[in-house]
Formats: sequence, structure tokens, C-alpha cells
Amino acid sequence: MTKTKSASEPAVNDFSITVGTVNGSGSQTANMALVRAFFKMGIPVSGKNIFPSNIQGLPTWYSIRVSKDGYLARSETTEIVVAMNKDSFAEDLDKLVPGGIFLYADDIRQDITRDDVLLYPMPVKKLVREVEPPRELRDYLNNMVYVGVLAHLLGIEVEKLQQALDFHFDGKQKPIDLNMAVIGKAVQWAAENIDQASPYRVETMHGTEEYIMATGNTAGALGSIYGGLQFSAWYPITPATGLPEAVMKYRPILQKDPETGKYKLVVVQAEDELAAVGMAIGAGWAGLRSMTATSGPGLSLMAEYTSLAYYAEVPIVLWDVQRMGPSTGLPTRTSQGDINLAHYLGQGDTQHPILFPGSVTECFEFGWKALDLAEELQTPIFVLIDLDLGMNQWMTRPFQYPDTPIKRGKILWEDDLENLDWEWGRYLDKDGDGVPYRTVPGNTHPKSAYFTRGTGHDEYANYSEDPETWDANLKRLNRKFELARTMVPKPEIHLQEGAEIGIIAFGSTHPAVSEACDYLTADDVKVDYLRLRSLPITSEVKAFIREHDRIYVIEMNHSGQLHQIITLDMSDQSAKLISLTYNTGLQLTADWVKNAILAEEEK
Amino acid sequence: MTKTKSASEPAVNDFSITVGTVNGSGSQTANMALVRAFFKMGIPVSGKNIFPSNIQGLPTWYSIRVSKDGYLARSETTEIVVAMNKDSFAEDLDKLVPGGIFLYADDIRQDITRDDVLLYPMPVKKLVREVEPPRELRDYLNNMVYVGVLAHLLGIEVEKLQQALDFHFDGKQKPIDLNMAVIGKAVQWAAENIDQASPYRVETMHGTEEYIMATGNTAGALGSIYGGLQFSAWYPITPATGLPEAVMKYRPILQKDPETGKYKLVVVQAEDELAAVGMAIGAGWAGLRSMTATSGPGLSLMAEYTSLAYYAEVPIVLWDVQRMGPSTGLPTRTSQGDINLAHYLGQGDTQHPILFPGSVTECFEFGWKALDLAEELQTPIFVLIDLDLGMNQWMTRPFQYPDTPIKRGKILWEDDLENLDWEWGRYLDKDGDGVPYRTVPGNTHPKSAYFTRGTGHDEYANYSEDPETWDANLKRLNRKFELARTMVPKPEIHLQEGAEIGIIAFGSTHPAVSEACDYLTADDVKVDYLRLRSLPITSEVKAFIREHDRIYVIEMNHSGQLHQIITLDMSDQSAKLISLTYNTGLQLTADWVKNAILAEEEK
Amino acid sequence: MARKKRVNELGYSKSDYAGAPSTLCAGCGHNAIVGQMIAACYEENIPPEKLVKFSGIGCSSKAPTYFMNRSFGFNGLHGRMPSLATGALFADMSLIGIGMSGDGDTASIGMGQFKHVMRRNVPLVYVVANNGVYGLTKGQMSATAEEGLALKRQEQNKYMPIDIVWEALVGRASFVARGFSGDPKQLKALFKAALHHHGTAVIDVISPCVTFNNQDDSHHSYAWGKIHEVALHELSFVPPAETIKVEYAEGETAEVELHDGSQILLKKLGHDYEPDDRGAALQLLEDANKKNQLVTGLIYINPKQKSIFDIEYLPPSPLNRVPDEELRPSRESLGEVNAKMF
Amino acid sequence: MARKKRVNELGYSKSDYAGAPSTLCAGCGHNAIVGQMIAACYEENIPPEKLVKFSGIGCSSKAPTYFMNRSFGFNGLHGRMPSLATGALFADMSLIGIGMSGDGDTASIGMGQFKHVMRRNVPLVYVVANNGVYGLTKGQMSATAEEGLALKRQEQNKYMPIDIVWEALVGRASFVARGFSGDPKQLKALFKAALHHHGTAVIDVISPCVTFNNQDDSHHSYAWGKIHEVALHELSFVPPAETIKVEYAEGETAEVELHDGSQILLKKLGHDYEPDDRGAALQLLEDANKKNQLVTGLIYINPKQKSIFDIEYLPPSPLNRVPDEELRPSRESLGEVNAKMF
Ligand SMILES: Cc1ncc(C[n+]2csc(CCOP(=O)(O)OP(=O)(O)O)c2C)c(N)n1
Ligand SMILES: Cc1ncc(C[n+]2csc(CCOP(=O)(O)OP(=O)(O)O)c2C)c(N)n1
Ligand code: SF4
Ligand code: SF4
Ligand SMILES: [Mg+2]
Ligand SMILES: [Mg+2]
Repeated sequence: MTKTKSASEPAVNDFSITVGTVNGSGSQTANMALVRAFFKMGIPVSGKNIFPSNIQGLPTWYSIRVSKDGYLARSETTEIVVAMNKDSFAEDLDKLVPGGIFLYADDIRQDITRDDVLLYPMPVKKLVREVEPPRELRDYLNNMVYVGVLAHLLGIEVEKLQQALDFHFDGKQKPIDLNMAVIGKAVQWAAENIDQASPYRVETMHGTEEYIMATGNTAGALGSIYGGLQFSAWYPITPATGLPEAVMKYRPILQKDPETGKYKLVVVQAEDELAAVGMAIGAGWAGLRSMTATSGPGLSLMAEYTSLAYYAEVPIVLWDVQRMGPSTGLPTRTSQGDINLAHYLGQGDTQHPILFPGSVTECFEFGWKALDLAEELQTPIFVLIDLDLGMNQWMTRPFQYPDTPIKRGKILWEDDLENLDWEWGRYLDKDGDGVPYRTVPGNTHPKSAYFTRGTGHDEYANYSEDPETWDANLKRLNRKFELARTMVPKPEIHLQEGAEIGIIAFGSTHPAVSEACDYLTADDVKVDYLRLRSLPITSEVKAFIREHDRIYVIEMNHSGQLHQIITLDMSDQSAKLISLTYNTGLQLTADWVKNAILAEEEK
Repeated sequence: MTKTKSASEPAVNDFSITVGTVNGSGSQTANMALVRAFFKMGIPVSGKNIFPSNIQGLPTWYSIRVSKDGYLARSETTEIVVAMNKDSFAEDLDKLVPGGIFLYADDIRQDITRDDVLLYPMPVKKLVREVEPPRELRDYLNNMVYVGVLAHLLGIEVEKLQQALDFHFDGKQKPIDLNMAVIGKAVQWAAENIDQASPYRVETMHGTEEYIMATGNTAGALGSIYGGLQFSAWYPITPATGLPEAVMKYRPILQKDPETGKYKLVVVQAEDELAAVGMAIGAGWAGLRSMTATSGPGLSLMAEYTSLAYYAEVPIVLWDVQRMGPSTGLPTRTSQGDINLAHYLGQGDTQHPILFPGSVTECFEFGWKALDLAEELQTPIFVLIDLDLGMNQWMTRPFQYPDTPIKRGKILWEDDLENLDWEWGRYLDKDGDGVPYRTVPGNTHPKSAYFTRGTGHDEYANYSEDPETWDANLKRLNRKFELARTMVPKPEIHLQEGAEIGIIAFGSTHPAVSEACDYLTADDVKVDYLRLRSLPITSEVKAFIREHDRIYVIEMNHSGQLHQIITLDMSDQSAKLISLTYNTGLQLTADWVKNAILAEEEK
Repeated sequence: MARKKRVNELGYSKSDYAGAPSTLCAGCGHNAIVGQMIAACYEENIPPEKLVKFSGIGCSSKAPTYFMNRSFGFNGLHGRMPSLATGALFADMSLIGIGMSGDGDTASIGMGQFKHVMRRNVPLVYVVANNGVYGLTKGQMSATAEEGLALKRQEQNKYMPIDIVWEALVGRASFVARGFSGDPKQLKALFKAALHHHGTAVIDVISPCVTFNNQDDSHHSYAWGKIHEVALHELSFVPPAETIKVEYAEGETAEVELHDGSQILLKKLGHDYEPDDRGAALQLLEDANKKNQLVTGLIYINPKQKSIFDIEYLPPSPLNRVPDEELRPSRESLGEVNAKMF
Repeated sequence: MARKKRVNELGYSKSDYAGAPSTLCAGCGHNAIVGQMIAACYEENIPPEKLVKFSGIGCSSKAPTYFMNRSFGFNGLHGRMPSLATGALFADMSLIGIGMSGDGDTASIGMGQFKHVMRRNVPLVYVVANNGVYGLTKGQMSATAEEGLALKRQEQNKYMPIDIVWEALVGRASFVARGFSGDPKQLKALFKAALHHHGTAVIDVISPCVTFNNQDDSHHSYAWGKIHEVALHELSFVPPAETIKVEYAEGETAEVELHDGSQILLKKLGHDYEPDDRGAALQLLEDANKKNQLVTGLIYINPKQKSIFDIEYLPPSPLNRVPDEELRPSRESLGEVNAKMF
């Protein structure tokens, strides 16, 4: 699958653009205008921000892929490069495919080392000056020049750009007009100065009609709110910050009583992650639907408290928007490297269910489902996404209103206790499913109160160091975990006639993997694909593994953490479980998946 | 193997005593006097303290086992019970084997529900009063009464008790005399009032001549000091506290310059575990041999910093004296439940070598070896023991002076840098073994300084977000881990002719497992036994597994953590790896091991 | 059976406020705290179900097990009681939170959460049972131990002590007091006042550890406290209903009105001290510390400082009783959200 | 080439003190700190190899990359710089430690370590680049933000601010100062004094974040600082060698002698303030906070307070150069240990 086309027949709706700018220069506005314009033209599109851990002045990239086939993973090739940053000029030029288009701001020109590409210097400063903008805005407007030039070259409808900017500036006329003026100038300049036809074009199609654009972080926040979230404590950390910030944004819109102005949802920015999780656990214990969100370093700090929540059986949802580790690692790069950490978080024997949304709309869905599960199972539930899914704008299905009522699990209030025909004990497994009944503070029934502790306790929540009591309690917790196995979201399975091998992947790699499946089919390597949506693995996952000759477990971390966890659950199948890991901080590509599998299959 | 004997032929040097007292009542003095007296009589002996998480007033037990065969694991039966605590009187009576001896303080007598045991009420208060002790010491002396009575019944040499008390009170005559006086009274009373011959007796033998008595915590502290420990930061936590406290105790004796009075070893009690590990890492980074010690909850708090030490490649040793988790769990009960936590501690992909001392003297040995390994590998090294090994007094081989000089690993000072014929880079893998060269602060060579960070860096320690650089660095760290595999302590393997099955165990369970091996042999179940001494598993472990039909991995935790880790490393052998876990907070027994294996073998 | 039980205005007897039997050492200062807490709640007629107890880890943090069995309680993690309480108290703002902590729990590992709960002014009676030592782990130095303190098996204390009251003052706590387990009467009055305060009420209670740090010259011993205590005033508490009836002796008593209408009466004891001036309080502490005085009493109070509940615009009815239907925003609203997503 | 470079007494040019080019925002207050730190070290003739840099995480904590490339440095974890520095500085006590932190790094997540490094009096120049906001994570509230501060995408600040200087004072730091990035001259003098101080020198530098919190009415903006700054004195620093030469204008200048013989000169600016009285300093802060004043200068110093190095009885030669032979106690000693084991 090679993407370069001969100059004579332009590639329509099937190419990638990479924009290299300086961070802090406002290029997000320009890039989002392009992405949204493509989207409004009905062309499947994805945008990925590759930014440094810095606020201003360092190189940053944005790559946009349009694909009539709906392939939205990062592409390993780029057909168009826009160079706005002197420091990355050479590197950016190198990225381009032969025959590709290289746009650059004429004032940052460096040595041009290639003669196999189309070169267009843009008179950026000049064009911006022509619209006579206020001084302080000048730099920000620079980026609109490449938007305009690309509009001309690729055939982007200017009206769609206008819509994009309307949205971006929330209808504020002044900035919209100013930006549109620059775009206008740039389109005009391009029309007058570029006569060569572009080898890449866009055309209106109908590939986005049932979609919206959103980030996973926003979706997770909204999903939680529609899950009846009542309490969220958090501490800022990239790339998770957007999730609680979206909760704060939507709180006044969705959870404020219009009459009294009172909130039904509390958000506290804590002093650190130890406190954030502590507050969330306090709230969960006291009967509030409770959540926190963080990333790797913060999750490490939550270990001790999570161990308490596990053992004291406190419902709480923890979102981990993964970035690259170990340690501070690459805070602005993506990874799926916290699976082990989340699955076993805490000292002693702990194990936690994990949900893996594979799309933005699924972030919404698992947002509310996680809260249900936490209360039904009375245990911490993790939701793991990554920077790519969390922070980038994705086209996605609109959020679906929950199709089941809110589930609060086994909670007893005054009346329930009054009418009970058995003697309630906080940790008594009345139903034999491992999940006991709980009461929460404020319950005024004289039998409701109990004392919660992280130390040994018996079925009636009394302190106990008794060996058998301890052992029995851990065994019950294990039963609960086995119950979780039947309740967590089942995998999504894509089958083909005659496939003997299977892929297991999850989360943000879905677009790359499913694109790769098509390529593999085209190469006559038939492959089934199971998109995992949770841990512990369900019976469907086990069956899928049993039914295939070889299973490729694909993930973005170093040691193949999911592969390990599955191996432990299916050790009799371990010979067929093959780990494929990609761990550079960039998003997975279909080419990498295809090549990695072909290399293994040819062995 | 049944331990009750008919009354006619007394069991000599082969029985267990359980003493039930109130905690805070000073029974440790009495119990240690007994243990030490047995020891001085040359009888192999072990003592185990089963105490509550409390300072004063709750039931506490001490069990002593004497075994002419050298079986020193906890015994599931007890032939003699001493009841000094009203609250546990009934429970204590229940514990006794039929025909056993039940001694009790006459003033706490409760209903006696058994008629198959020998009952001896002791006039405790009366006997103590007779020696006219100062009022405030009276309660403490009570316990000496059972020491005296047992001396008479069992035939303990009173002179050996005297030696034990000499040691205990460090020669202070007054308390020694007072305690001996009570013992004397009690012996006399027993001689006058008990005419029945005891079914259990001790006799001098020669089973302890090459041994000393010590705790694992003390041994770990001493081993570290003999390993050239220079810096230790810690935060109090049961059962680890004894280790740093022993460092403080021996610091003035072993690491103080007699002339200047200056110390070569710094100890800081930190404000918490986050700070303790941070200080230790700072010191390790700056070129000091550095260590911290903690237990489960503290280890959880060290996750984030350990991830930094791993990625920035800072040498540091972490002792984890395990107690029962999850959460605060049973802080005064033993467990091997932090293996997973320690092995993977931190976010992102981290993995750490672990040493598992299996005896007190090995705590000493691994104390210095861990410091060598940390500096040679420039990475955190864990040493995992548990409450049983750490806090109980064990008879053990004397500590052996290190047989290799101190190893500082690849460290470059001014002269080294001056004479280098290649360009040094902090993370440059010059030798191809994954371990780079380092410099430390204070080095005045102008090329020595570098900037250390937990974020992405290249071979020259420059900040980098480059995808390939990141990936390559993690791969090098993996090479280093594989190097560790060849350097960590090899297992101790006990083979038998014709055994087809094997046991893998480690740490404090060694006495129980090796005792069980004898019983299994006696039952015609031949079994080989590999005592694991480290992770990652070495080639010897792999060979052992390959060479047996079934391998029982025995450990004291709920989920079989070691079994999991071995399974991942040997997934092709997983079918033969069988997990046996015991997880009550009490020490493993030989009977449990034997029965668990027989049950599996009979399947 | 025949004997008439003494009950409070709610008809509860003292045993309704009892906890499990204490397993603390005989004579431990913390037992005095337990006793006075029970007495204060009983006398203030607070239904046990309206109280909720939190603690960290330590002997001090075990104390909540020994009072108010009929109240919910959560024995959390070492140093992390405040966050737990903060989250939980939002569930039902009519509950009165009592947080028990120790000096190690608050001033060592817990310093961060201690500071931050105060700046949020979370309504919580925050009691630090301060014995200058780690009791439960058997006698290590705590951060409040005085310089030079010598303990068994430990090296002499080399560091400067942390003063809980001082920390609370600059941390802008709205209620700062110090008590002494050897002065139970004052302790009870302080607890009563704190139970009626609407905000974080920090009470640093010097509470001797008889097992590990009760040497006569230790600054946290009974003996030292008895000699060095300087009570700022004689304190009494007047519940809301009775405040009108109270008459003050001219010039000799100051009163502080709490937000529920109750009053704290401060009878002067020679010092001209009013607990409404943070600057003066800070200076008082500096002087007292220099002179080795153990100043006790109500050191600072600002009954008007807004609590986190005032600030957060929450409905008065318990959040944890909001019915499921009201928890989930409407289907229509999601339509709008989707529509606005571009 | 031909041009003669300006050098200091050690023969080093300023570029010997340079770091990597700053990647902070143009105009960021932290850049002023970087510049003055370089100038102070250069002018004080400190060999770069004798300096060692530590930091947490944040824009502020990146600053050490931008000064003294020839010094060792360790960019640690968020809020955990003090522990790292504490451990490392024991390795060679002749090194001068510089710890860079931010307000989030110190007053939020780092409160515990901040407090505890001070009570140990670890010799460390502890600079808090205080902008009242989280810069690196793009503009969330920090614990030093004033009540009511409004920031983009955030809810208005509801909590009481933490005052770093106040915290340092009750934390018994032996050197407490406040500077302002808009007042570089004073900053340099403070850095010089701190570099010569033998103990923890806390310098709270109001250092505006031009990207997220530089609105004119924000208490951490340039504009606000310019208007509200009240310098306590005009500060200058006299290195040890020159102190004998200095003459003071009678009554107008106070001098503080540091333990290495250097002096800090404080020229009065209308206020009668001497930085040796903690009680007065505490009161000063209370008044200033009430009046919205930004008090700057040397607020408190105690040059005689023992540092952790004095206390720990360590040899003067670097611990990290102790030869292997001396690290391991003798074989005989182990024999004795074994013999005493029973
Ligand atoms: C994370 C963690 N570290 C250490 C401990 C061990 N620990 C239990 S209680 C305690 C100190 C208690 O001291 P303090 O708070 O003063 O209470 P006291 O027992 O003196 O009343 C410590 C260190 C723990 N439980 N958790
Ligand atoms: C454990 C952890 N939590 C969160 C973060 C994310 N983080 C990075 S910098 C920062 C705040 C920095 O604020 P401040 O210290 O004030 O520095 P500034 O950027 O304002 O100079 C945060 C929360 C982190 N790196 N580590
Ligand atoms: S050890 Fe000390 S603090 Fe703990 S219960 Fe005993 S006296 Fe109280
Ligand atoms: S974001 Fe703020 S603190 Fe960070 S570099 Fe920019 S101006 Fe400075
Ligand atoms: Mg204490
Ligand atoms: Mg800041």
C-alpha cells in the first residue's frame, strides 16, 4: 500500500498534512479550522497534535489525515508539509513523500535539500500585514496564511472554514473576521501565484454525517456526568487535566439547579493526587458517585489509598489518561503503559477491573458504566485511555443516552434496615456473589453505623486478626472479582471467513489495527480482530483465543503488559499468544501493525 | 507424623510450647529466657511472637519449638500451653494436644473444659510477692513464674536461664537477681507441689554450637553496614522499623571514627516514605551507598520515586519487610504479598531485581550484596523479607565477612575522565552490557557534570522527546535487566535421587518446606526443592523447572504472585507450574505443605 | 433495672455515646480525649447518628473506635485523614465531622493534608492527640518532639519541632485551640465549642504517651504539662438555646458568638488575651515557645470565615439522598450537548 | 577572539555559568530568576562545579536547566525536591545546593517536604518561583493564589491562600526572604546572601506567569507587584574578604554577619525593621496581608542556627570520596558482633 500517486491523477480525499510550528504561536486555531472544514465537507478526518512538554517556543507538529475510506490512524507518510518553524524546517522537509507539497513561510527559509517535491514559499508576514491587524494579534494570524493557501491548493470550501472559525470563536465576530480576512488574502495570493495543479485535492462527500467531533477527555467527563457523578477530586496533570476541566465546564450547564443555583455535583481541585484519591474515596464511601482522573505519576501516588478502597470495598472510579513512562517520561506523548500498575495497584494482593474505551463515544459510555460498576461491585473501577484518545479531537458517533437506569448497587437505607429479616453485617456475603450490602453516613437507623478500616475485619466490620477470618475475606474478594468478569463490557469481535489468526488490541490503537486488518486481507493474510474492552478478560475473550492458532496481542508499551495479563489467565494457551509492542510515544500506525504481523507470519 | 507420645516415654527435645499473655506485660523477657536457655543447652529452638497491633492489654502469644531434628518452622500442634491471660484462657486451653500440659496463673482461672490434659495452676501472685519486689516491677515478674515451673517440669538447667537473663539485662545485676529469685521460688514450688513426671523433657545436646541468635532486621542492618552503607533514610513502620533502628544502634559501634567522633554513615528519620525514598535516591545519585527500609503501605508510597530511580538509573537498595496486606491489613502478621508490587513498582514499564534472603544470616549476606548490585547495575534493588524473618529471633549461622571487596560499579572521577579516550555520555552504553558510566557531584572535572531527569533523555543526558531515542533507551534498560539475571544470587537446590516433582519456595518458609520435604520422602513422595533467592529467575531456575514433571510454587500470599512471575518467564512450562498459597498471617507449617502437595499429587 | 438512667435532652444515656472498650495503655492521654469527647457530645445533645468519625493511623487514630459506636467511622490511612473527611462530609452536610489524628499523623506524614483542609475550611473538629512521639510504632521521634529529646532506641532529636498551633494559625484555620489531657475540664469546653463551629476547628491536645514519652522533662509529659501550662482563660460553652440567659461579669469575661448562636465564654485569668487577632496569637506563641510555656485555651477564632460548604453552592438536603432520577441530566440536554459538539 | 573577555576572580566568564537556552515564555518571571542566579554566582566567584541544582516539576523547576550547565543537577519529582536535595547534599558538604521550586510544587503537593527540610535546616538555597498558578499544566489554581482569583477554564478560587513566607517563619527556617522578579537588583542581593547562608534559605520570589496569570489585578502579576511592593530595606551583600572595609552610615544601616564572615547590609527605607525577630516578622506579614502589601526583602535570619551537617557529626571531607577500604568495618569487628549475638 503506497500512498504517492503520479502528478497527473490527483489523490482525492486521501492524504496527510503535517504542520510544523512553534508552540504557543496559536497554530491550534488554524489546524482545527482545517480539520473542521474537512469534516464539514463530509470527509473522514483525524488530527493529531504532537507537542512538546513546554508552553512556548519549541517545535510542535500537527498532522491531519483525510481518508475517504475512513482510515483515521496516524499515517507514516505525509503528502503535504507546512513549515512555519525555522528550527524544524530541515526535519520537516525530510518528512515529505517524493512528489509532495512543501509550503513554508518565506521569512524562515533554510537550505532546501530536496528537488523531488513541490515548493511553495508563502509571503506570510506580508499577507498578514495587509489586513492591518492589531499588533498583538499579528503573530497568531500568521497561521491563517497556510490555511488559505491550502484552501486554494486542495479545494477546501472557504465557507466551511468560516463555519469552523464561527465555532472556534463561539461566534465572536471580530476574531472571526480578522482570521477570515487573512484566509481571503492567502487564497487570493495562491490563486494568483500558484499555477501548478495540486496532486492532492479534497471533494465533498458524505462520510461524516452521523458523527460529531470531540475529545475523549470531554466524553469521559460527560459520560460521568450522565452517570450521575456527584463528586470529583483531581490534581492537574497532562494529559488528564482536560477531563476534570470538562466536568467543571459542564457542571453549571448540566448539574446546576436553575432555580436555586445550587450544584448537584462537587468538584475539588486537591493539593495532590494522594488527597484527590482520598477525597474521592471519602465521597464514595459516604454514598456519592465519585471519580478522580490522573496519569501515570499521579496513579503511582494513589497506590496506597486504592489498596484501602479495594479492601474496605469503597466504590470509586479512577480514570488514567496514559502518557509515556517510566517516571515523568514523555508527558506529552501517548502510551498504554499503565495497565499493570492499574490492574494490581496497591500493596498486598489487589486486583482491579479496568475498562478500555476504544473510541471517544465509548469514553462517554464507559463514563457512566464505570460508576454503575463501581457501586454494584463496591470496588475501585479503572478506566484507561491515553493521550491520543484523551486530548485529540476525533470524529465519533454522537453520545448515546444511557440505556439502563442508574445502578446504585446494594445500599440499605433506614426503611431497608427496618424491614430486614436477617442480621445485616457490612461484609456479610448474604447473596453468595461476593458483594455485601452497605450503608452510608446520614442513615439514622441505629443499626446502620459501622466502622470502616483498612485493617482486618470480620463480616460485621469488627476488627479481627483471626487467620481464618482474614483468609475467608480475601477469598470472598476474589469471588467478587470473578463476578466482575461477568459484568464488565464484553469485547467487540470482527470476524472474517477462514481466518486462523487473531489480533487482540484495545483503546486508541483501534483505527490503526482495523486499517491494518484490511491491508492484511488484501495481502491474503486473513485475520480476526478482537477489540478488548475490559479486564478481567471475559469468557468471549477466552473463547476467541482458544479458537485461533495464533493471537497477536498489540499494545503501546515496552513489556507487553496486556499480553502478560492474558497469559496468566490463559496459561494453557500461552504458546499461541504473541506480543507485539510499539513504544515510541507516537501513535500506532496501520503499516507498523501490518509489517509486524507479516514478519511474524513469515517466520 | 504425629507428635503426641504416651506418658510413659517422655518426648525429649521435640515439642512446642505456647504462652498466652497480655501484651505490654513484659512476657518477652520470660519467653526469650526460655528460648535462650534451650539454645544454650544445645537444643535447636525457634520462637515466634504472635502479637496484636496494639501496645498494651490485648492477647498475645509466643510459641517456642524445640526440635532435636532441627525442625524450626511453626508447629501446628502445641504440647505445652502456658495461660497468663484471662481473655484467651479458653482459646489457649483448646489449642493443646491431648495429654499435653496446661500451666495457668491461678488467679485467672476460667472454666476448665477438658479432662484429657495435665493441669497445673501456678500461684503466680503469691510466689512473686515472696521475693518482695518493688511495686512497679511486680507485674513484669509474674512471667518468671512459668519460666521456673517449666524449668522444673522440662528439666531446663537453671544456670542456662541465668545466662539468658545476664544477656537480656546486659549484666545489670538488680533485675537479673530479681528475676532469678522468682525463678528460684517457682522451681522450688514446682518441685514441692508437682509430683507427676512430665511427658516432655529437654536434655543437653550439641545442635546449636555453630549458631548465633539474631533477627533478620538486625542482620539486614549489619549486612548493609558491612556493605559500606553510607546513607539511610527511613520512616517507622511495623515490621520494618527494627532494621533502621539496628543501623542506628550499630552506627556508633561500627562507623564512628574513634578519634574524631565523626560518622561515616548518615541516618535520617524522614517525615514519611515519600521523603525517605527521595532522600535515599538523592544520596545514591550523589555517590553514597544508600538504603531505605519499609513495609507494604510505605512501599506503595515509594512507587513514583522508584520509577524515577529506575529511569534515571540511580542505585538504591529498598528493603521491604512484608506484613499482611492489602491496605493496612494485619500489620503484625506475616506475608509474602508484596512481590508483584516490588517487582513492577512504578508507572510505565518498570521492573526491578529482588533478592529473597531465606535465613537470618542470608539477610546479612544480601545486605552487602544488594548494595554492590545496586551500584553495579545502577538501579533500585529490592530485598524482600517478612515479619517472621525480620522480627523473630532465629538461630542462624554467624555472619560471614564479605568474601569480595566492595563493588562501586562504573563510576568516573576526575582522573578517569581526564584519561578517557572516548567521549563520555551519562547514558552511553559503551560496554554494550546496558550499564553506562556515571559521575557524581563534587567531581570537579569540567566535563563531569550532567543533568539528571525523569523525562526523556539521550545518551548524553540531554532532554529528548525523540521517538527512536526513547525506544532505544528502554531497550537498553531491558538489556540491563537481562544482565541482572546473570548477577543476582543463584538458587539453592536440594536434590533427591529419583524425584520427579519439584518445589520452589523462598524466604521465611524455608524451614517449613524443608521439613515437609523430609515428611514427603518418608511418605514415599520424592521431591526436589529449589529455594529461590532472587528475581529475575536465573538459568538454574529455568533448568530446574524444565527438568521436573510438576513444580509446586509455594508462597504466603493470596494470588500466587511468584507463581505468576515465573509463569510469565517460562510460559512454555506453565502447565507444570502449580501454585500453592497459604495466606492467613501465620507462618507456614510443614504439615500444611505436606498435605497441600499430597492432595495435589493424589488428584 | 429499677435504677433510673441519666439521659440527656434527647433521651440518650451516656452509653449511647460509648465506643468499644479502649485498648490503649492505661493512663494514655488519648483516653482522656475519648472521655471528654463522649461527654461533650452527650452534654451537647448531639444524636450519635449525626456524628461521623475519621482518623489516620496511630494510637491516637484508634481513639474513634472507643467513642460513639452508633456513629459511622472511617479509620483511613496514615496522614491522610483530612482528604477522606473532606470527600465524605459533602455527602450529607448536616453531619458533624470529628477527625482524630496524632502528631506523627498530622505533623510528619500528614502535613500537606493538614494544611490544605484548613485553607478550605472544611467543617471538621480536627483533634491532634499530640504526644511528641510515635506511640503505635513503639517510640520513635515525631515532628513535634522538642529539640534534644532523648528516647529509648532512638538518637537524640536533632531537629526543630513543629508547632501545630502555629501551623494552624498561618494556615488560616478559623478555630485554633490547644488543650491538655491533664486538664479535662478545659478539654471538654473546647470540644463543645468546636462541635458548634462552622469550619475547621483545630485542637492541638498535648496528650502524654505514658509508655514511650512521659519522662518528667519531656515536653509532652503529664509532669511537664502540669508545671508549664498557662491557661489563657477559663473557658465555658453556652449552647444556642441558653445564650440569652447568660450574664457576664463586667470586664472579666469575653464572649464569642458562633454562627449557630451559641457562645463561648472566656473568663480572664490575668492575661489580656482576645482570640480574634491572628497577629497577636502568632506573637503569643513565639513568646511562649521561647519561655517553654504550654499555652492552652482558645487561641484564635473567626466564626465568620466561610466554610467550603458555603462556597460550593450546594443544596441543603443531603447529596447522598438525591434520587436516581435527579442524578442524571435529561435526554434532551444530551441532544444539545451533541449538537454543540461541531 | 581579540576582545578581552570579562572574567570574575576565578577567571571564569559569565558564559561559564550559563545553562541551556531558556525555553520559558518570553517575559516569564522565572527568566529573571535564572538571570540573577547566574549573576549572583558569577559575582560571588563560586566555581560552577561547587554548585549543585535540584528541582521539582513545573516551569519553575525547569529553570535549573537554564543556568550553570557546568553544575550537576537533578530535576526530580513534583513536590519532592527537598528530600532529593537532603540526601544528595550529604555526599559532599562543600557543595552549595540550589533548590528551585514553584508555588504548586512547594505549597500544594510539596508542603510536607518544604516544612521538613526547614526544620532540619539543610543548607540549601530554596527558591520558590511563585506565580500563583500552575504554569506547566496550563493555568490551574495554585495554593498561593489569592481568594477570588479568576482564571480561564477554571472556577474562581474559593480557598484561602498559603503564604510561603509565613509558612517558612513558623517552620523555623533560618533564612526567610521575599523577592520579586520585577525587582532584579534586590533579587540578586538576596541570592548572594542566601548562597553564603549556612542553613535552609527560603526565598519566595513573586515571579509572574505572563501566559496564565498576569492580569493587572492578579496578586502575582508584574503590574500588581510594581504597585504593591513594599521593600523593607535596600539590601546589599558584602563577601567575607571585603567586610572589614565596609563603613556604615550611622543609624541608617543594619548589618547581619553570616557564619563565613560575610555581611548583609540593610539600608533602612523608612521602616524600622530588623530581621532577627520572628514574632515581629509574623506580625508584619499579618499586617501586610491585610493591607494587600507585597513585603519584600530579608524578613528573618538566624545565622547561628545549627544546620543538619553540624548536628550529624560528619567528617569535613566528602563522604562520597571515602575509599572502599574505609567503608567496610573490619573483619575483627564482625567477630565481636557475632560474639555478642548470644
Ligand atoms: C504509610 C504508613 N507509614 C507508616 C505507618 C506506620 N505507623 C503507624 S502509626 C504511626 C505513627 C503514629 O504516630 P502518631 O500519629 O503520633 O500517633 P500516636 O500513636 O503517637 O498516637 C506510624 C508511623 C503506617 N501505618 N502507614
Ligand atoms: C505527581 C505529579 N502530579 C502532577 C504533575 C503535573 N504537573 C507538572 S508541573 C505542575 C504544576 C506546576 O506548578 P508550579 O509548581 O507552580 O510551577 P510553574 O509551572 O507555575 O512554574 C503539575 C501539577 C506531575 N508532574 N507530577
Ligand atoms: S503507646 Fe503511648 S500513645 Fe499508644 S496507647 Fe500506649 S500510652 Fe497511648
Ligand atoms: S507558562 Fe507561565 S510560568 Fe510557564 S514559562 Fe510561560 S510564563 Fe513562565
Ligand atoms: Mg504521637
Ligand atoms: Mg506556579
